Amino acid sequence: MASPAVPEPSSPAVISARGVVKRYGRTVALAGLDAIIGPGITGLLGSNGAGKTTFISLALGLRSRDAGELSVLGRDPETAGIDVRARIGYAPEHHDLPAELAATDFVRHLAEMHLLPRRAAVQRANDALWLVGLGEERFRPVGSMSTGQRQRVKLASAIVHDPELVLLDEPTDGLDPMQRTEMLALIRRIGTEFGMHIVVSSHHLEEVERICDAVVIVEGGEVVHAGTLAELRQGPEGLVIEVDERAGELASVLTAHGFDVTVDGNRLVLGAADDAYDAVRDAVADLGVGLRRLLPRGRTLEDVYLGAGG
Amino acid sequence: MNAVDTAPAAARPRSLVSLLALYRLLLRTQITLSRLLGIAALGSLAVVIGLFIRWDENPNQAAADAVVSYGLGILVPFATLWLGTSVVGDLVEDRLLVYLWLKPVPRWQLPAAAMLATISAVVPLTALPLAASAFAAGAADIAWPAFLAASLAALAYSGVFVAAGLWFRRAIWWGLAFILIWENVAAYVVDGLARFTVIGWASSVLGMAPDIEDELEAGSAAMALVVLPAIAIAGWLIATWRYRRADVD
Amino acid sequence: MTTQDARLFDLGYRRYDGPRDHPWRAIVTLAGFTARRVLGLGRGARHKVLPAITLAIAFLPALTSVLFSVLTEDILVDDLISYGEYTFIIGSALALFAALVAPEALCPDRRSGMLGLYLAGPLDRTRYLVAKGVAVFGVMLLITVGPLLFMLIAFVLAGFGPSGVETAELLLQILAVGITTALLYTALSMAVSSFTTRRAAAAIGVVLVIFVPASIVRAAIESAGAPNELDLLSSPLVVAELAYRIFGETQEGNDPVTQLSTWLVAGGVGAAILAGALVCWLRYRRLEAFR
Amino acid sequence: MTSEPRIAAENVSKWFGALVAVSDVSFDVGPGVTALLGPNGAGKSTMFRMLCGLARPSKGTVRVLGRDPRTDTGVSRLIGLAPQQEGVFEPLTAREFVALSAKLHGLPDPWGAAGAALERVHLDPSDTRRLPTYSKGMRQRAKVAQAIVHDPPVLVLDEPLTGLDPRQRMDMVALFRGLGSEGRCVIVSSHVLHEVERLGSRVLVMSQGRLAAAGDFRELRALMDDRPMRVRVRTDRPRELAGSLLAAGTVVGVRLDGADVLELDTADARALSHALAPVAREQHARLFEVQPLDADLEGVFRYLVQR
Repeated sequence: MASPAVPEPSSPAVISARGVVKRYGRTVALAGLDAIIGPGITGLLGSNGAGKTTFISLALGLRSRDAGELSVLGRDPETAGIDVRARIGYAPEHHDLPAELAATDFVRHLAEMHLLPRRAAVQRANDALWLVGLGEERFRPVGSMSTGQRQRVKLASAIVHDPELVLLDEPTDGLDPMQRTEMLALIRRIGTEFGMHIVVSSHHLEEVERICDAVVIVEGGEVVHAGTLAELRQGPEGLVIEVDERAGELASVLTAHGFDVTVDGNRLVLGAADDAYDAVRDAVADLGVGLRRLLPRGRTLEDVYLGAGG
Repeated sequence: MNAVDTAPAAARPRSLVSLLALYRLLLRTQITLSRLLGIAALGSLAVVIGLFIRWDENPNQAAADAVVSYGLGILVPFATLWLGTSVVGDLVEDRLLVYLWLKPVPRWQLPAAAMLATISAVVPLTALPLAASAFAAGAADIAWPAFLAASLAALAYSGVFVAAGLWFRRAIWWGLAFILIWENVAAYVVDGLARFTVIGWASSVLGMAPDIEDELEAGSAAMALVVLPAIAIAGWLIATWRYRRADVD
Repeated sequence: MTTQDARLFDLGYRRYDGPRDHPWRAIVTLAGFTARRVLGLGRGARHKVLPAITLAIAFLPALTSVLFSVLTEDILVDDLISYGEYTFIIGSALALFAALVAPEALCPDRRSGMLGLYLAGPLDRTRYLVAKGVAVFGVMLLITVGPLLFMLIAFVLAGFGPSGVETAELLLQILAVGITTALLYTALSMAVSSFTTRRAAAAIGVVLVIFVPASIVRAAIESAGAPNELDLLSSPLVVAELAYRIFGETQEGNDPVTQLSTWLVAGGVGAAILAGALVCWLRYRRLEAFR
Repeated sequence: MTSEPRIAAENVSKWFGALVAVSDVSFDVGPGVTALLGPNGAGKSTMFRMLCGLARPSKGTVRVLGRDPRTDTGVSRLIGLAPQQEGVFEPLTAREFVALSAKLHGLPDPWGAAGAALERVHLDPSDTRRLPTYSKGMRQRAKVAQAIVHDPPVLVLDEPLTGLDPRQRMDMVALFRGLGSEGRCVIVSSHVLHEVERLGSRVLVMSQGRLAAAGDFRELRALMDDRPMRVRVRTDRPRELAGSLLAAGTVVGVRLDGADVLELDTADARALSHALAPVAREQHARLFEVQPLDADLEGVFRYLVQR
C-alpha cells in the first residue's frame, strides 16, 4: 500500500518565469511577467483578462512566448519532450467537453492519452471519479451533467494519470457556494494528500485565501503581488468590533480609555493598541451588550487585490 | 418619466419598422464578409466557364447546359443552403433568438426576414454572374432566362432551407444530401421525378430561350413561374408554424 | 482467521508507479477514439443516422445488382454494375460521406478546446494529425472497399463468382481501388476541415472542392479545347478513371481523362493526396491551439 | 389604472420527460429588488424562462401584471430580460444592439432611447467598438441596457453577476438597487451570495425545483432558530471558556480546533453574544477573535438547501 509520497522537489521552483512577454497582435497579454511558483498550492489571482489563462497556456507549451525565460518542472515547455508533458495535469477553463461521452469514458480516454495502459486507465478513471465525489452518476453522459459535476470530471481527468503538477483554470467558475466549498476542499486535499503541486487560477479572493499556500496576483499582464498568504495578509493593526445594539455607548467608553474609535452603524473600528483585547471585553461585559464580531483589522486579500488593481 | 406607467406612450409598433429592423439585423449578422466572398468566388467561376464556352460550336446550348449543371446544380443551391440554414440556425446555436423572440413582433416576421436576407445576398451573387456568364459565352439571349431561373430557384431554395434550419439540428447535412442525391442525381436518373425538384422547374424557365432543349422536362416555363414561388411560400409557412411553437432557450 | 491479521486499507489516493506505454500508443488511442466518434458508436442514435444513411446509399447499387442476378439466376453481364464503374456511380455518396467524416473528426476538437487538452498531453501537432488521418482513412475504407467486397463475396457465395485464382486477383484490385479512393477523399476533406471550426461550413467546403473544379475543367476542355491533362483537376473523375484502369476496364464515356495514360492518372491522384495532406499539416502547424 | 408592477406564480410546475425542473412553486413579488437564489440545477433558469413566456409551464399559471406572458405577446412590452447566455450579435456596437431592442418595441426615437439606456448603465453611447471586444462586465451592462430601453415595469436578470470580478460586481449591484428603487419589480437570480446581500434583503430560495424560503433573509435567519448557529472564538484559555459557557447553558456543542480556537454551536445566537464577554472576564480568558461562521447569506443558503 504505497502511502502518498511527498513529491521529491526536483527543483525548488515548480514553475519559474522571468520577463515573459506574450502579444496577440496589438494587445499585450503578458508584459514581462516574473514569478516563482513553488511546491504546494499556489493561487493565480487576477481579474478577467489579466493574463492568467495566457500564462497557463504558455506553461503548457500550447503557445509560444514572444520573450522571456520560462521553465516548468525544470524544462522549457515549448521544447520539453513528451515525457515531461505526460507528468502534467490540466483542467481548462471552458466546460464544453464531448457531450454524449460518459464521464468514465472521458476520463479513461484522457488517462490512455497520457500513456496509461488500458486496464490501469479504466481502474484509475473510476478511482479518480470516486475521489472527486462522483458516485454512480459518473456513468451519465457529460453533456447531461451540471456545471458542478462537469468541473469535477475535469478535475478527475487532470489527476487520473498521477501527474506531478496540476494546472486548474478557474475550477470553481459557475459553481454555487455548496459546490464551491466542496471543490475547494477537494483541491486542498489533492495538493496536500495526493502529493501534487497545484496552480489554481481564479478571480474569487475568498477561494484563494481558503486553500492556497501562496498567491501570485496578476494585473494587466504583470505580477503585482506575490508571496505566501501570511506575508500578504499582515498590514495595519487594530480591531473591528460588531455589537447588536448601543454601539455609540461602547465607543464612548473605549474613547474614555484612550483608544481612538470610529463608529459605523453597529460596527466599531479601533486603532492599533496592544492591550485593546481585555479593555474591549470588559467594556462589553459592563454594558451588557451582545458581542457579534471581534476581528483583527489586518489587510484582507480584497484590500491587496483592489489596491493592486489600481 | 413615470417608471410605473405600464403602457408606454409609443403607438403600436408599425409592422414594417420591426420587419425592416429584423431584416437588416440578419443581413448584418449572418451575411458575413467571409460568406459573401465565398459565394462571390463561386459566382465568378460561372463567368470563367462562360468564357470557355465562347469557343464551343453551339454556344447557346453549351451555355444553357452549363447554367443548369453548374449554376442551378451547384452554385445557387449551395449558396442558399449555406446562408438559409445558418441565418436562423446560428441564432439558435448561439442562443441569441431570445433577444428577437421576446418582443411584441408577429411571429411570421422572423422567417420572412430570414428568407429576404438570404435572397438579397444569394441573387446578386449567383443570378447576376450566371447572366454575365451567358454574355461571356456569347449566348446573350439566354442571359435573362438564366437570371430569372437562378433568382426563382434561390427563392424556392430559401423557403426550403430556412424551414430546414428551424426544423433539423444538423440542417446543413440534410440539405447537402437533398442537393447531391435528390436534385443532382435522382432528378436525372429517375424520369418524371424532375417535377418534384426545384432544379427541374428552374431549368424549364430556361426553356423560354429559343431552341434550347430542356433535359429535365419538369413542365412549361409559365408553370415554373407559379411553382417556384409556391415552394417558397410553403417553406415560409412551415418555418413560421415551427417558430411559433419554439421553446426558446 | 486469527485476529492479528485484520487490517484497515487506506482508500485514499494511490500513486501510480506501473508501466507507461510508449508515446505512439497515444496516436493509436486517439485514432480509435475518433473513428468510433465519427461513426456515432458510443453516442446517441441520432449520431448514427447520418453515417448509416450515407453508407446505405453507397451499398444500394451493389445490393440491387446482387439481388437482380440472384433472382434471375444468370448474370446478364452488361446489365450489371461492374467493379470498375462502381466508384464513379457512388461519387455523390462518397463526397457526402467525406463531408460528414472529416469535419466531425477535426472541427469539434478545435471548437470545444479539446485540441488544447490533447496538445497539453503527450501529443504534438504532427502526431495529432497522423492519428486523425488514420481514423478518417479507416472510416472512409468502409465506403470505398465495403460495397465492392460485398459484391465479390455475394457473387462467390451465389456460385456466380470467378474461380479461386481470379477471386484473389479481384480482391487485390478491390483493395487497391478502395485504398486510393479513400486516401484521396481523406486528404481533400481533411484539408478543407482544417480551415473552419464549424462542421457545417466544412461539409459544404468539402463537397465544393470535389465538384466545382470538375465543372470548370469540363467547360475548358470541351468548349475551349484545353489539353486533356487539365482534367486531372476534377478529382472524382480521376479517381473513378483509376478504378476502371485497376480493374482493367474502359469507360464508354469520352471524358477527357480517359485519353490519359494510366501513369498520368495515378500521378494525378497521388498529387492530389499529397497536396491535401500538406495543406492540412501547414494549417495545423500555425494554429493557435487555445480558444 | 396603472396596477403596481407584480409577478405572480401559482402552483407552477415544469417537467421535461421524467425530469421535474420546477415543482409546485408559488410566489408573489412586487416593486423593489428580489433575489432568486438556489444551487445550480435548482430550477432558477427554468423559472425565469416561464416568467418571460419563453417556456410554457406544465402546470399552474404565471402572471406578469396580471397577464399571461406566454400567450399575450403584448406582455413582452412590459418585461425587460437580461438572459444568462453570453452570446452577442457580433457586428453590432452596444448602441446598435440596444437600438435594435428599441425598434422592435416600436419606440418613437430608438437611437435616442438607446443612448439614454447606455448612459444609465454607465456605458459610453458614442463607443464605436463592437460588442465582442467588450469585457464580460461591459457586455453584461449592455444586456441590462437592452432590457431597460423600453422602460419596462418588470425586469428579469438571470445570473447577471456570474464571471464578473469584484469591482464589476459592485457597480452592477448599485445599478440594480437604483432600478428597484424607481418602483420597478426587479428579480435577479444569482449564486454570488455576498454580493446579493448588498442588493437588498428580499430573497426567494429554490432547491431541487421547489421553493425553500421566501422573505427577508435576516428574518429567515431568525426564523431558523431550531438550527444551531456556529461561532468561532480564538482565546488563550479555550477549555475554561468552553466549560463555563456549557455550564451557563447558552452553548449546545463545542469543538476545539488547534491550541486556541473554539467552535461553539448555540441554539440561541443572541444569548451567546451576551454571555461571551462576562464569562470570558470571569475566566480571565482573553478574546482575540469572535466570528459567526454562517450568519451571512451563505449560511442561510447552505442551511435551506441542505434541509
